[in-house]
Amino acid sequence: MEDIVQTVVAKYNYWIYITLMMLGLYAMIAKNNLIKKIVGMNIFQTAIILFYVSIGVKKNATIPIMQEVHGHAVNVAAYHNPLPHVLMLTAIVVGVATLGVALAFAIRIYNQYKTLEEDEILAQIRTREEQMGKI
Amino acid sequence: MFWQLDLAVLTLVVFAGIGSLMIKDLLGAGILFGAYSFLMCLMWTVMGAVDVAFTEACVGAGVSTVFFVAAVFRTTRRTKD
Amino acid sequence: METITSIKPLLAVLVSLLITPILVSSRGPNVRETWTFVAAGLKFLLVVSMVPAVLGGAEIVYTMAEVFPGVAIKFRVDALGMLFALVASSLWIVTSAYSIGYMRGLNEHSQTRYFVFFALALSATIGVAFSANLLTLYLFYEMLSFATYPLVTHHQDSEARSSGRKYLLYIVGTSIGIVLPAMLICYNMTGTLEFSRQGIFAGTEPRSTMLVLLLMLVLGFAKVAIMPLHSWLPAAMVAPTPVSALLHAVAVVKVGAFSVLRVLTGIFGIDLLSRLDLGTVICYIAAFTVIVASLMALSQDGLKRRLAFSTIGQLSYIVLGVALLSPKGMIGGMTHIAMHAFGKITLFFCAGAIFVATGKKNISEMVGIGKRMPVTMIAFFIGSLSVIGLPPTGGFFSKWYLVLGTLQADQMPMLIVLLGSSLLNAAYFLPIVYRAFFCTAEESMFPNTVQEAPVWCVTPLVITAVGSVALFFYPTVFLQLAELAIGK
Amino acid sequence: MNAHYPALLVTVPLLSGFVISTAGWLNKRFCFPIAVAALAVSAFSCVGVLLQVIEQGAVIYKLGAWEPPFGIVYHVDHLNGLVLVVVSMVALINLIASKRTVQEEFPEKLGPFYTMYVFMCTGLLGITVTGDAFNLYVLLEITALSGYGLLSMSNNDRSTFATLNYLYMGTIGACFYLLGVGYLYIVTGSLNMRDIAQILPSLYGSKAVVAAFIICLVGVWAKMAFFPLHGWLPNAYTFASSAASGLITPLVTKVMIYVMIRLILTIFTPAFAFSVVLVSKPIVWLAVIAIVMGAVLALASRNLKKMLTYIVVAEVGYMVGGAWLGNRIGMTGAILHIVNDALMTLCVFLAVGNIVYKIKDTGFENLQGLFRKMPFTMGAFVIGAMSIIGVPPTCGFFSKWYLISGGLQAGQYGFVAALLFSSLVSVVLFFRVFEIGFYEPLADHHGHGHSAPQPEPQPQMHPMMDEAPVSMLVPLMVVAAGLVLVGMYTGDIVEHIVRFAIPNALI
Amino acid sequence: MKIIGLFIVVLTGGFLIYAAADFPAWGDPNSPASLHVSPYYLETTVELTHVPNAVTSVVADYRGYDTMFETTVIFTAGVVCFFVLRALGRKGLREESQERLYRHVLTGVTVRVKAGGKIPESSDFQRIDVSWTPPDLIIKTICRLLVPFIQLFGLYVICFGHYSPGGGFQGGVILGASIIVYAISTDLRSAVQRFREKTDALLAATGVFIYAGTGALCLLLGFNFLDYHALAPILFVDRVMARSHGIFIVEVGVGIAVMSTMIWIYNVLASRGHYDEGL
Repeated sequence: MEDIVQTVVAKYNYWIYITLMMLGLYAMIAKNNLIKKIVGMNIFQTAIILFYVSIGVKKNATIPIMQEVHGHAVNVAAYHNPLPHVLMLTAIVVGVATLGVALAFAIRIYNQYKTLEEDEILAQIRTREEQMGKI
Repeated sequence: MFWQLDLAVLTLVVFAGIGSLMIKDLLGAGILFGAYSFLMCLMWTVMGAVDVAFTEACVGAGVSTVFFVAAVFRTTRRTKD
Repeated sequence: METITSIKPLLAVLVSLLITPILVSSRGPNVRETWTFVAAGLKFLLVVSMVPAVLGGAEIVYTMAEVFPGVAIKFRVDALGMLFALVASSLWIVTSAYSIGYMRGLNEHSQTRYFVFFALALSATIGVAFSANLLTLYLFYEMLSFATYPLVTHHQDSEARSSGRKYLLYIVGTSIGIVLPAMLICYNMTGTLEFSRQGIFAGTEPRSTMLVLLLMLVLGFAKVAIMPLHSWLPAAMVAPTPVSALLHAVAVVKVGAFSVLRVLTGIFGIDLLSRLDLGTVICYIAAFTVIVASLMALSQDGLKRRLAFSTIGQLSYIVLGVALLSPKGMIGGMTHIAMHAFGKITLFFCAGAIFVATGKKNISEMVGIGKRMPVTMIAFFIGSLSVIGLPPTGGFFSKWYLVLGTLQADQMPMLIVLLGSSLLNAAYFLPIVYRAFFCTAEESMFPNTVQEAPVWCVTPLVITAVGSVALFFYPTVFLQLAELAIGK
Repeated sequence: MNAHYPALLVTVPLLSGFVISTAGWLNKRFCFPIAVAALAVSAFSCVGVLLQVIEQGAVIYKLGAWEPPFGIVYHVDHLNGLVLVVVSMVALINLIASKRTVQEEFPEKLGPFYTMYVFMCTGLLGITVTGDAFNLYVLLEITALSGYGLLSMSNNDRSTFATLNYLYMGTIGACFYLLGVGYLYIVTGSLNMRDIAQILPSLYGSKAVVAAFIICLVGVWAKMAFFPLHGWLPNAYTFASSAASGLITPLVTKVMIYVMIRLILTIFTPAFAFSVVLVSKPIVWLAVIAIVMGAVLALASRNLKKMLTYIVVAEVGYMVGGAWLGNRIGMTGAILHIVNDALMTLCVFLAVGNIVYKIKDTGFENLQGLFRKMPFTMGAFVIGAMSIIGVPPTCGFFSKWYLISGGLQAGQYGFVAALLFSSLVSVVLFFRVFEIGFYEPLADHHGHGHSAPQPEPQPQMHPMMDEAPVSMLVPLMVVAAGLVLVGMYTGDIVEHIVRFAIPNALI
Repeated sequence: MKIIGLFIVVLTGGFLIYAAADFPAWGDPNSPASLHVSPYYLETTVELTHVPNAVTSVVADYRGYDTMFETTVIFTAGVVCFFVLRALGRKGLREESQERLYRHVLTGVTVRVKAGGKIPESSDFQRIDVSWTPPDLIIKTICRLLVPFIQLFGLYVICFGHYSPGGGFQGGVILGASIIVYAISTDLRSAVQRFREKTDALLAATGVFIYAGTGALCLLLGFNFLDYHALAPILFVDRVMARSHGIFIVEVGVGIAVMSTMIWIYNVLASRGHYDEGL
């Protein structure tokens, strides 16, 4: 029992990141509203960022900004691992970029179909196709 | 950092995320997503990823939310789920 | 055996390929047809220029590019290929002349397309004749299939389209579905596809494998129209007659037969086949085809359809002859490529000429036509003699050698098949001629005035008829080539 | 300068992108020439670097002069050298061919269009050339974003919605890849491909490594539209403008295949991929399903462009299957097919572009009498079709040959059967098109195709021709000729390039 | 759909959890991730680049190449939004169909002009948004006051990235946010008057160009791409400071690019691509 709690606690972030990621994935698959899907998409991305950041953590270490003056050897264990942070800066930027583009698409689609619900859009497309066929 | 606080924030994050997906109003979803991002960045500060947290504060909680609001304002708040 | 490296084979293939742009862009029919003749003549000259070397026992080789380790796109002119190339290229000239008469006589549409694809088909045929390995052969075989498709469906009506589909289904379906995997298996077993007299197999493979491969390769080349894969050929008769004449009496079907010959002699090799006793299997399939086709031909009323079925039978002669695996039989089979070509093309020309002059397609409507078109019908008579295999026509020689072959291989059943089918040939050809000439005036369906088809139509069929007679007196070239091909 | 080829071939298009977008605001006339120049330089350096590789083996370029694994390195070997050349060439040719259509479709937005175009090429080339797992992700996103932009705008109003679905799928794919890289990082602590490859063997037992492999694969599959994840591709590519589909259809899937092969061969060694993780057989079966499904769906579609996109799905099946046969020949076939398929897809899509340029619509009912109308375009189209069917001497035949013999050697007869089946189906597919093009009367191409009455066959020599402009024809002809040439030189390509692209461990 | 989604999600989640079992414990300082590559950055950042903030140095130097593309991604996003949404030319105007409102400042009378109708030219009519609310003095003033300080802070974040959290990207976003705040508090038109679309787009391109151009400059000076050592002779500093300065230049570029792109995207989104009426 004890050790199970230990493992759960020891990797709590990992469990949470999986939960969030699945949340986002589910939203992207199952939600019907385009903007909801986009929200899900961002949750999905942030979950992965959380995962990366969790990689970089070291117990009782501080933020990766050097305090020592030059000369002395740097005590690596005292600082968090900067690399995941760097990667995640990029990932966040990519996230917001994708968000902007996706929202632009959503607006354009709304201009065309006057709705954001996927099923309604598909229905409209189908009716148009049939009219095309008739003509 | 106490891991209890850590856990608390993590749990909140999950709730914020679920809320932003459940709420039947796109504007609300956008706002809640902002809250979610903000909690996220809080958590990252806790984990010592200050730069990431900073960025997330600007982007996730800031600009993304504005984008959402703008988009919703330009389309509709209606949603079926 | 010395080998000469020369680009001539490639040129012989390309010459008709390269004029296609000129044909497309040429202004006016005369220019176009002049170019066709130029190409045909050049091709023929190129082929003939290689004859002495080949008769001298040399081989002319040209390698383009090695595409797989051990397999190249490569040309080799040997006796067998030369034999076939001679036939095809010489008959192309005649057919071009005939096409002009036929197409103009009937004022056919989109003649440019017709001539272009005709040229393409010819270069593919020569390519098959000169290819040095199975891959190259396959390459040109496919090219021929696709090049003839527009010709078969030339009339663009629903019938043409359906028969075109049938044509593709049989030809391309078999080549991709059967030949390609068989080729791959061969390659993976032996690492080469080069034709060679002793075959590419080590001879240690189990008989069953060999049998399967053999059947795949023989049936896969559906252009040879061995039963049960024959029914595309009658369907393809919707094509204009020159197409049927050259392609479905000479080029396409003979390409099929030729490919099968290559497979038997070049891939498996006579020794292996006789050791594993695989020849007999092919013999029996071929024999079956011969008999059934001849019987079916009897029941056809459409002249071209009857010719088609006769072609199916005659093709199986070739296969049969080679599958006898006896020297004489093989000579017979190979020479039959040439002899039958001349005879059958004459017959098709006649059918076309009759159609141009009178618009008649069915035999039952040709009673007494001999009085109307004597020249044509005499040519027809000669042609049918040649196909039946009676002197004084070239057909006699090949038949004669075939018979000798059966004796040499003492395959009595085959002998019976040959003789029986010859009788059948006679039975489905001679009545036409008889009723064309000897019928009472009231039976005759035509006015008693001589009115032949246009001269462009008649001359070629006279030429070919004379040719098949001439082959009786001067068969030496083809005989020599055939003897060289079997290595004597 | 030639020491810097690897950097040039990516950064020149990148820099040109900013110049183009500036030019788009100042003077639109300059956008196109700048793009052409940039891509030409890039293509030139691609060829240069490939020659270097052939001469002296792998070329390594340290960006910022930081030693790997600390900095990012470009690592060009035979494999990505070959792909680089193909990508740059295809991009350049399509750019030139699509000048007209772009000017007609986006007269106001030339600047943004060409900017996205060159960024797309930058991304693809970068993905191909980079030796750093994370750098690959960033470039993946550049490719994706510019791709969304290119695909989303066209005369067809369904394009945006289709592209949004693509965006969802693409993001999932990219995120999965990122996650996989994260898994690799957490167990190895490195991001450099070859460094990871050195560390991994001691960890082959770990569940995390296996998971990383699977996750990366799934991500890449989502991007390349491999069978269960292919839903986005047909619509997104069908409704796009010709210029966009001409660039994206040939390249994106192929580059993703390259990434997958890189994963198998370099990051996780073949030993791991084929022996430790026992997924190769199921994946080949997935490929079989992909091929069959692609073929069948293509049969079902009544629109030329849509049909071709389904064929693309099937082709992806070819390459994935070939790569996962687990033997040298199959891998050779897959790599060869990357090149050939890129070329032949480009060929048919350029042809379709010309058709669209003239006939605005590619529904079967509108293709009547095309061979009379535009013989040269259709001639090239026929060559492309032959290559897809797999008829020698076009290049498609030869890669198919390798794939099939790989299947035979691996004993994967289902795969062999699927290949033959799809070849036969494509014969049907294309000859259906040819029939319509050949044998049906010209319909009036304004408005939607009515079944025009059967006119008599007109006997005149030169029927009315309405061919696409030369600027679109010449590139098409070049590509068509290239199909045959590449086919002829297959032997040399395999002998001098592909052979070295595959590690000797893979027999 | 929901069922399928649930199924897939459960499947994937289970797989991930199964895999997570082999992870090193969270926060373990001896996990391979913390031992293999990253120590090098921590150890050398000060002596090689003279930047205490390891993240900044890694972002802009060790892995600067990634960041260059990251900035390009943002720029691409801007271009794509513009390409997709911006209404230009005849097609664009056809799409534009909403009517315009003009308010008489003195009386508060509002005139509604249909698309293509004639516009009142007298100066005391002012254009207002369809969703117009009476101006709120407090918000207006507060934002007016706030904007300069936000911008100042943004500049600080950009310049001080070497020593503290932050850098070009965050600073850029903050700068952009300042303009966005202004646009929200007043209206889009007045914001666009102060910060034209063309300037915006050109700035965005220039910003990224500064970054990539620096790299190209190093290449032209005969060093590897983005090897800031090359800049030493130009900046008259030693090689370490050259790296430090190089990082700074690059960060400035990033800042400019991100700022203008954010504004660009916001404007396009908020005005549905017509650049007349915002939030």
